[in-house]
Amino acid sequence: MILSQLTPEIMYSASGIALFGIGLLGLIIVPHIFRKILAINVMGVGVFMLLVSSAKRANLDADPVPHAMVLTGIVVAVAGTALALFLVKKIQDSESLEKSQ
Amino acid sequence: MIWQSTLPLIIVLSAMVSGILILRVNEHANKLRTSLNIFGALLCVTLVVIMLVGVYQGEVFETRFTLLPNMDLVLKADALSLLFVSLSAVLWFFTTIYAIGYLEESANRSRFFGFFGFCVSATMGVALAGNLITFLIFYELLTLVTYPLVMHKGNAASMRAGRTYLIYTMIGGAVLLAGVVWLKSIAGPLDFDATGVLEQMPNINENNLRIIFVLLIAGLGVKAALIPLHGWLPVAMAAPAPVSALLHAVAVVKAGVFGIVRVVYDVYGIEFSRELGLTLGLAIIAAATIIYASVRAIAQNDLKKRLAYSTVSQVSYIALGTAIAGPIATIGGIVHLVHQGLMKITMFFCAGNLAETLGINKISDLNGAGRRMPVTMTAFSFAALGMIGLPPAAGFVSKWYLGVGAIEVDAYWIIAVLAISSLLNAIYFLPILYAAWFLPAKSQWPNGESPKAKPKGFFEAHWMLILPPAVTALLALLAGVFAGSSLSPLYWAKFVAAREYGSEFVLVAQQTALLQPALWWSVLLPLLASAALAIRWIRQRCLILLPLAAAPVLLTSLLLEPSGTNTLSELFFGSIMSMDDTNKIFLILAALVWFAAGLYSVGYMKDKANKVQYCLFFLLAMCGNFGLILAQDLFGFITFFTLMSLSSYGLVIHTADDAARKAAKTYVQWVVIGEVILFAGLTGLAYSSGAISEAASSTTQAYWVTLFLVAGFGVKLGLIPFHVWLPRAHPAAPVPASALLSGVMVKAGLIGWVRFLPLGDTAISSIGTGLIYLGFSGTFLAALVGLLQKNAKSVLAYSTISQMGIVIAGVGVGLKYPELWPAVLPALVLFAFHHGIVKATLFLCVDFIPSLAAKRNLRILAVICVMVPVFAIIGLPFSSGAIAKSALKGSFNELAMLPTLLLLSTVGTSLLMLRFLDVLWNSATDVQHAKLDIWRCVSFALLFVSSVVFIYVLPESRLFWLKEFSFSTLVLPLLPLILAVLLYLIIRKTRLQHYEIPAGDIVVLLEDVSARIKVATAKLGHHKNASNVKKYSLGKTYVKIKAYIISIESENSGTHPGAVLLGFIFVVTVVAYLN
Amino acid sequence: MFKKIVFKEDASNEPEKGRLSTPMALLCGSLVLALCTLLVAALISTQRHNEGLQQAVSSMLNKSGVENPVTAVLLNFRSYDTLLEIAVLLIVAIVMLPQATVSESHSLIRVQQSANAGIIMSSLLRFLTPTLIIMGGYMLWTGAYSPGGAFQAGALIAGAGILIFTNVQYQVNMHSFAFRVLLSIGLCIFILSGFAVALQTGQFLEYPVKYASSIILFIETAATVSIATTLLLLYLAVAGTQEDFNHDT
Amino acid sequence: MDDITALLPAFILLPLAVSVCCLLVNNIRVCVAISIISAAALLILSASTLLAINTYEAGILRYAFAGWGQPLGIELEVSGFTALMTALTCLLVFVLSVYSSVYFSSSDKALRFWPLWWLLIAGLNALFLSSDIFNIYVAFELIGLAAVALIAIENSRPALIAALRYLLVSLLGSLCYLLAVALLYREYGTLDLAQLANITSDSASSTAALMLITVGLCLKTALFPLHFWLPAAHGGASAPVSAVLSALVVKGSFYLIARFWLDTLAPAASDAGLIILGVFGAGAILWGSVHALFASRLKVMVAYSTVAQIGYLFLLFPLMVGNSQTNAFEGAAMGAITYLIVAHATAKSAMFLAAGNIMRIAGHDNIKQLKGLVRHCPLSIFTFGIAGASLIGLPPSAGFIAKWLLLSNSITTGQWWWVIVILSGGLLAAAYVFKFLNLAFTKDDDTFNKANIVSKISPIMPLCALALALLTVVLGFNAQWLLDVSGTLVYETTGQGFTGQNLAGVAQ
Repeated sequence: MILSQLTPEIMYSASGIALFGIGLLGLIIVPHIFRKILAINVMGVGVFMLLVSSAKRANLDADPVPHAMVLTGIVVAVAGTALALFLVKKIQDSESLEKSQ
Repeated sequence: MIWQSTLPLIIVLSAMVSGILILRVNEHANKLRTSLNIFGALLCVTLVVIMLVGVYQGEVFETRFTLLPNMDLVLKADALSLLFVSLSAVLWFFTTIYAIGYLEESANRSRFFGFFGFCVSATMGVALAGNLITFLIFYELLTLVTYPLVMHKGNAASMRAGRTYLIYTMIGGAVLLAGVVWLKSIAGPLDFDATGVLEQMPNINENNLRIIFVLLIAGLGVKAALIPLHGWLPVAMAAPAPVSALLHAVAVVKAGVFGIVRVVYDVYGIEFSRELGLTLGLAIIAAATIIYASVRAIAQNDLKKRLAYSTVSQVSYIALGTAIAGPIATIGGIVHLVHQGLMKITMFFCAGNLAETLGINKISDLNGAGRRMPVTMTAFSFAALGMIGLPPAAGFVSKWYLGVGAIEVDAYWIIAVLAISSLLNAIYFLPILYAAWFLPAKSQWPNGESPKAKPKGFFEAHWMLILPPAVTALLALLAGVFAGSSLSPLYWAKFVAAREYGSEFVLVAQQTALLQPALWWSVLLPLLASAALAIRWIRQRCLILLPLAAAPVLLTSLLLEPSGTNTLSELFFGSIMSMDDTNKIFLILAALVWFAAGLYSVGYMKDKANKVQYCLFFLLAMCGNFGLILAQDLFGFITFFTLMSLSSYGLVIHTADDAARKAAKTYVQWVVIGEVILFAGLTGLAYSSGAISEAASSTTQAYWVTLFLVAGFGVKLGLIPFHVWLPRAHPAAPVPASALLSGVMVKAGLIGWVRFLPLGDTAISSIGTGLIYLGFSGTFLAALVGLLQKNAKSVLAYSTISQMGIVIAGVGVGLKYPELWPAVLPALVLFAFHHGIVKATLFLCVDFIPSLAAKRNLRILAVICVMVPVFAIIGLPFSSGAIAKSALKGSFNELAMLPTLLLLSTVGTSLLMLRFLDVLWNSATDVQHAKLDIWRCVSFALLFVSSVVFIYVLPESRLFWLKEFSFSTLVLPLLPLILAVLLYLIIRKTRLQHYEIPAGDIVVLLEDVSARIKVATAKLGHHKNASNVKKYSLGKTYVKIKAYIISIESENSGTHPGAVLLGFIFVVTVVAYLN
Repeated sequence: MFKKIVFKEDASNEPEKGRLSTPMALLCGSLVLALCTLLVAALISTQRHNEGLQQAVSSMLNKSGVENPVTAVLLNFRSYDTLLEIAVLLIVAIVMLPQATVSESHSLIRVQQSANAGIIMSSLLRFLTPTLIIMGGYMLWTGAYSPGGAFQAGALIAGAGILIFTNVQYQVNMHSFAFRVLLSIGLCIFILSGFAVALQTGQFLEYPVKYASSIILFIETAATVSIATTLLLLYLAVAGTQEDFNHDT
Repeated sequence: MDDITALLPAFILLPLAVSVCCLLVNNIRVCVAISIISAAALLILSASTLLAINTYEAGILRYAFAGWGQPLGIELEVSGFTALMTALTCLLVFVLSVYSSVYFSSSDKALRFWPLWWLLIAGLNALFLSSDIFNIYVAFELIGLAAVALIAIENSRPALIAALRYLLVSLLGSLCYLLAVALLYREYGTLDLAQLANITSDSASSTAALMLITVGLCLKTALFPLHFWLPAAHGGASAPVSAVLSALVVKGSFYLIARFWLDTLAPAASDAGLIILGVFGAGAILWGSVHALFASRLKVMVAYSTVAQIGYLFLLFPLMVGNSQTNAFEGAAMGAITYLIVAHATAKSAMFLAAGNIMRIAGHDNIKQLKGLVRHCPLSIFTFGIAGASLIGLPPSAGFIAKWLLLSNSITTGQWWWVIVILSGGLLAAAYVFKFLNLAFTKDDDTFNKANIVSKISPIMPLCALALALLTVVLGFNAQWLLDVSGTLVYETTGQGFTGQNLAGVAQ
């Protein structure tokens, strides 16, 4: 009965959620900053996957709105990632600057 | 009208705006700031006056705007708020002036005055708040704006003070907030209404209301400093003096207690509160606070701290008045709001002056400050006496109404509380006054200034520091003296109470006044004369004032027909003076003796020190004496009575040697005890006579009231065992003063009895019997003790006790057999008259006879001069004594034992007189005496002649003239004398005459006991560092009190509180018994 | 969770630093697992009663000016989202702009003749750059009909830019006014066009159907430029090869 | 009246345009001039919107971007509440812009500040006005990144780390939210808030979405125990940034939590959940206040105070249990919270500005080293005091009214235990506010004297702070008006529906 509900859509969605979970776990337990940033991206990918998978409905064309959302989301995620990386770089710079002094 | 809806707001804003402006003034722009300050304060006062006038004309002032749905900000002028607003405005004005002077040259003045303005603004808001929410808003605002003032100095102590203050007030505020919100959610907008708003509400759970009440009172109790929430107040003393003054007198403390008043009356409604059983709890807390704080105050050596605890105690009077839940007590509580403000602000001003000018912070440094800063200390003294509750100062008015109010609702225990608290007040204030006025200054003031140095300016300090306390002290006095006036706080308080209970209580008895200005003048003259002492020119000739002030009264008393009354409704509670047959005789006696003593003083005091001080007290006592004879109303009587008693303190202590100090201490202790007992008695009397201010010896007098009256006046009259002060005090005074004390002042007790006991109406057999026993025991015991005295004046003092014993017994008869009273009264009056003149003459003899005898050719004259009054006292035929005694005997005739006892007492009297002559003779031959002068001679002659002749002038005596000359009338009276001579000769042969009982008999015993206690305590080792102990525990406080008392005693080798304690215990037991 | 963040890259030297203890990690793991399970369960149990917006989009597609429904959503139906998205990018760009120096030259690109580029790099550059730019242009244009659009185009062109400017021969002058114009032109044009069409149609960003396709293309072009510039800036700022950048920070 | 509706996009577009202009001109004075003029314009616009909003029948204005309307397009929606929030934003922006014009005038940071500042404002307005859940996500990112960027311009290492941490939290929160958006869209096929509100059910998916939204947004709002990032971030930023972060940014996410719980996803919300939120709120009040009390730096103290104040906001939820109003943003509790938001926003920004002034003068904000400060910057201390009074809830201030309403609600709904929390929170607030004031007033053994003054400040700075502080006082007198315009006002009937008996019942 459960199997009967495991439509491809659900499978994709569940995978998205799994990715989200993995990212979340990584964000929590991994101390290294780059991995944290990566983990956030993994979470993002998970969400995007859920969105995309939900775009497809039975006997209809794909819904373009989730796709558009994903595209917007990606740009925003890029911006966030870039900002995070930039901050890390500045922090490291200031650290090395302190050490050199 | 736009005014009516904005004026309250404008009043609140006026203070705030001036605060804001001042905050922005440059620190160095002194003139600008000062003018802004004064302008702001004046503006505020003006606006308040406008509002007052408006309210008188029946206009309603209310500012209202909506804050939230169902929640308005209301500022409204009702009777209660006007009272508080006026107080705040006026006191702000004076405090501003004071603060300008006080903070000269100090830092951050702009900030200080800015917040000062805010503080007043918040207080105005509290006062004008028209509902509980508005009240809460301004109440919390007040916390906030006083905080920078409390820690203005910025040192560690003020930081601590600020913190403590905040902790208390913030928590209190939170609790209050909870209560208000809860109540609001139950009962809606909570607009103040004269009869409460909750009673009409349906469906309200009473238990919830009780809980809310507790929350509200707990919140308000923090600022009102009810125990156990009072902890911040003493600590907050770290603030500058003007701030303390404002905190204590007007702003913070008052806001709290004002809130309690509002909650109880205007929110819950007094009837409803009582139904809920809330008032009793409040009353108990208030009473506990009153007592506890007073006890703590005793232990403080820091002047401001002592005042702080006094505030804690005094403010609870207001809460108590509220909680007693009767109309009269309400008046008392509300009026105390104003009175306490006036008095306490004065005291803080004065404390500030002392600290600022001389660096005095400790009470132990206060010695002699009175001479250096007379205006300040006078103001302080007035305020302190008022606080103790001595009439006619404002504090008495409050206590009076509280006491009567308590009786009204049968809460007798409150009388005990009031009495105990008054005693404690006396214990902690009187030593301050004593030290300041009567102790010599130490080698230098705490700030290093020498006591010899003159003040720099014209005044003892900056005029801005002197003026405010002087004015506020004066206001406090006037508030009491003119309590009946329509401008007085009392009038307003009645107005408020009428609002709460209905109008029947406001009515001031309007008597038709038949003017007898001479009566007023007789009282006013001595008073004016004492005021004239302020003029230097008169000061140099002060002694002559004494007879001059008494002479017109003598004329009046002789010439005026005993008729007519004088009513002055503004004075006191509507004062009445009148002269009738009885008090005419007393007035003649008093006027005569005062006149003679005044004359005598001119000669006697000529070369002595402190003439001005002597004159001042002499004149004040004279005023009191005349006043009490003439006054027909309770308040007037007790006022003059107190005035006389206290001024006599100055006479007793006048020589300021050890004996005099010791005597004066005993004297003042007993005066205070007497006053306290009287207070209790008179309040009861006032209540039972149905009118608060009128004197009427009511037929329905309660038993305990009679008992208290008997005891209270008995103190003055030397009723044993209350007589102990008498043999100490009378001899200690200068001779003319002794004559007065023994001659006329003791009679005040008799006058009191005659006026206030239900004599002739009801038989109170037990008390009557008791009095007869006590009277005659006094007569004989005093004779015995007197026999063992070595000082002529002491012998005379004991003789006075002995003679007064007869009077006491006479009154006892009157009490026991009302039907005899019409006969007894004239006899007693005659006896008193005779004794007054003759005893005064005898006291003058003590000084006069030795001087006279110094000249050989006048020795015979001297012997005659002394023998005639002696015979008169013994009652030999033709003398005034014979007439008086026969009158008494006649009136006692129907009673088996009494005439016999009377006869026996003659033996005692004779023995005493023999002893007197003996002692006098020795001293006359021993000592060199001053030369005679014309004044003394005239004075003595006057009295001498009067003592022989005057009694024949009185129409009352005509009945008892010796009409038939027979053996029984001429020789029999000599028998006791002969018996006495024989006895005396025997005594002289025995060793008995080497014994001596120190004057004051029982008191000496008590002193001994307490000395032992002292030793025991000392052994315990507690008292050594007692003054350093700062922990607050009751046990330690007791030790501190003990140690403090001991320290005072060791300094002055003075009297002992044992007597006070005894009185204390006595009052407590009596009250407990009555309940 | 973020109390201990390791910033150093050589974290392997101190493996324990900042790492959660094993039990805690296990706890977190099980919690996350539980969360995921719940979410999946919720997904399964939920009935989808709706058809989404697919119908709405396709019915309005002819009025949108483009044929690709995704582009229609991005630049017409939900163009406001995209506007904000470009604003988000601008934030990052502003953060990464180097601080202004005193000598601000006006030229956008500096060419350093003396620098010798590697042979592979320079030849790669010659081939790849034009290709990338053309592909970018195509992406931009084709977005109207099939998958593609401003972001994809911008990414490609940014790649070209990276190729150019990692080579030391060319340096982009980030202080120049032109560079800031490039960064912000997307947002500028977006707002201005939105405002301009509002004058015509009354609603902000409501294109007249007739001109919709060209306006979208116009906006997309501007957006492409900004996205490309921003991505380039991101790369340069984070990778930090540009000399002056390092000096400034 | 339609002209107002037509002008609604200006709330977002004008800030964006100003931001671009500031970026392009690259000149501080021009930036300042443009900014202040635009801020004034926004203020006027928001005020007129606020005043106009109640003249509309439904009390709601909607504006469809690109003319499509929901569900296809994105709409702006203005209700009384959001109009008030926008007006509050614009007001604070105006004052803070004036302040910043002086604060940053001497620094290169200014060139970076102004464009970011306006982007942040655009994000805030977009958030408050948006009616589309995905658009809200983008607005969140706009706010989050701009806020991080603004913190990062401080350029010190602690500020950078705080910014990074804030960024991670913000991204995490956003992703949780986005996941919830995905779930909601998947289930209901629409993104419009108003439309969603009509069709949501209590399905498992909706509950999961609500849970995710709550966690994600509580992270952003910094509800205890998810507040760990806030003190460093708010304490490390420059004064105007701290002010806007504490005053507005956290309120944005709170607004959405409230919106989802009480309106959009109300069918999925359970009473237990509402109460749990309240419990966390209570935890925040106590925890935040205690930490503020022990903070050693002034700005950190103020930041912790924000944590506590956020806790008060969450008391809304238990008080709304059993709320019978049809509109979620009506009711006495909502009125209280509205007031609290406004009160806290003005007071807290005043406080941060005052702290900024102090930092400028002293060069640091180590509380222990500031003894005796009051002589050197009395106005700032005064401001701090007034703002502190509002935070404590002393009258007459907006804080008092807010607290009054909260207490009153707690009692009328029979939840008296919140009374204890609220009052102890107020007392703790008093403790930390006066702890600082006490030190500032200390005269003996002062650790701060003339020699310690680092720089003088322009008089405009303390005046701005004072203006905000006075605003809290003024707002304390206009409560009814504010509640009227925010549309949360419901006239309660006194004494009915609640009697002592049912309170006693609750107590048992």
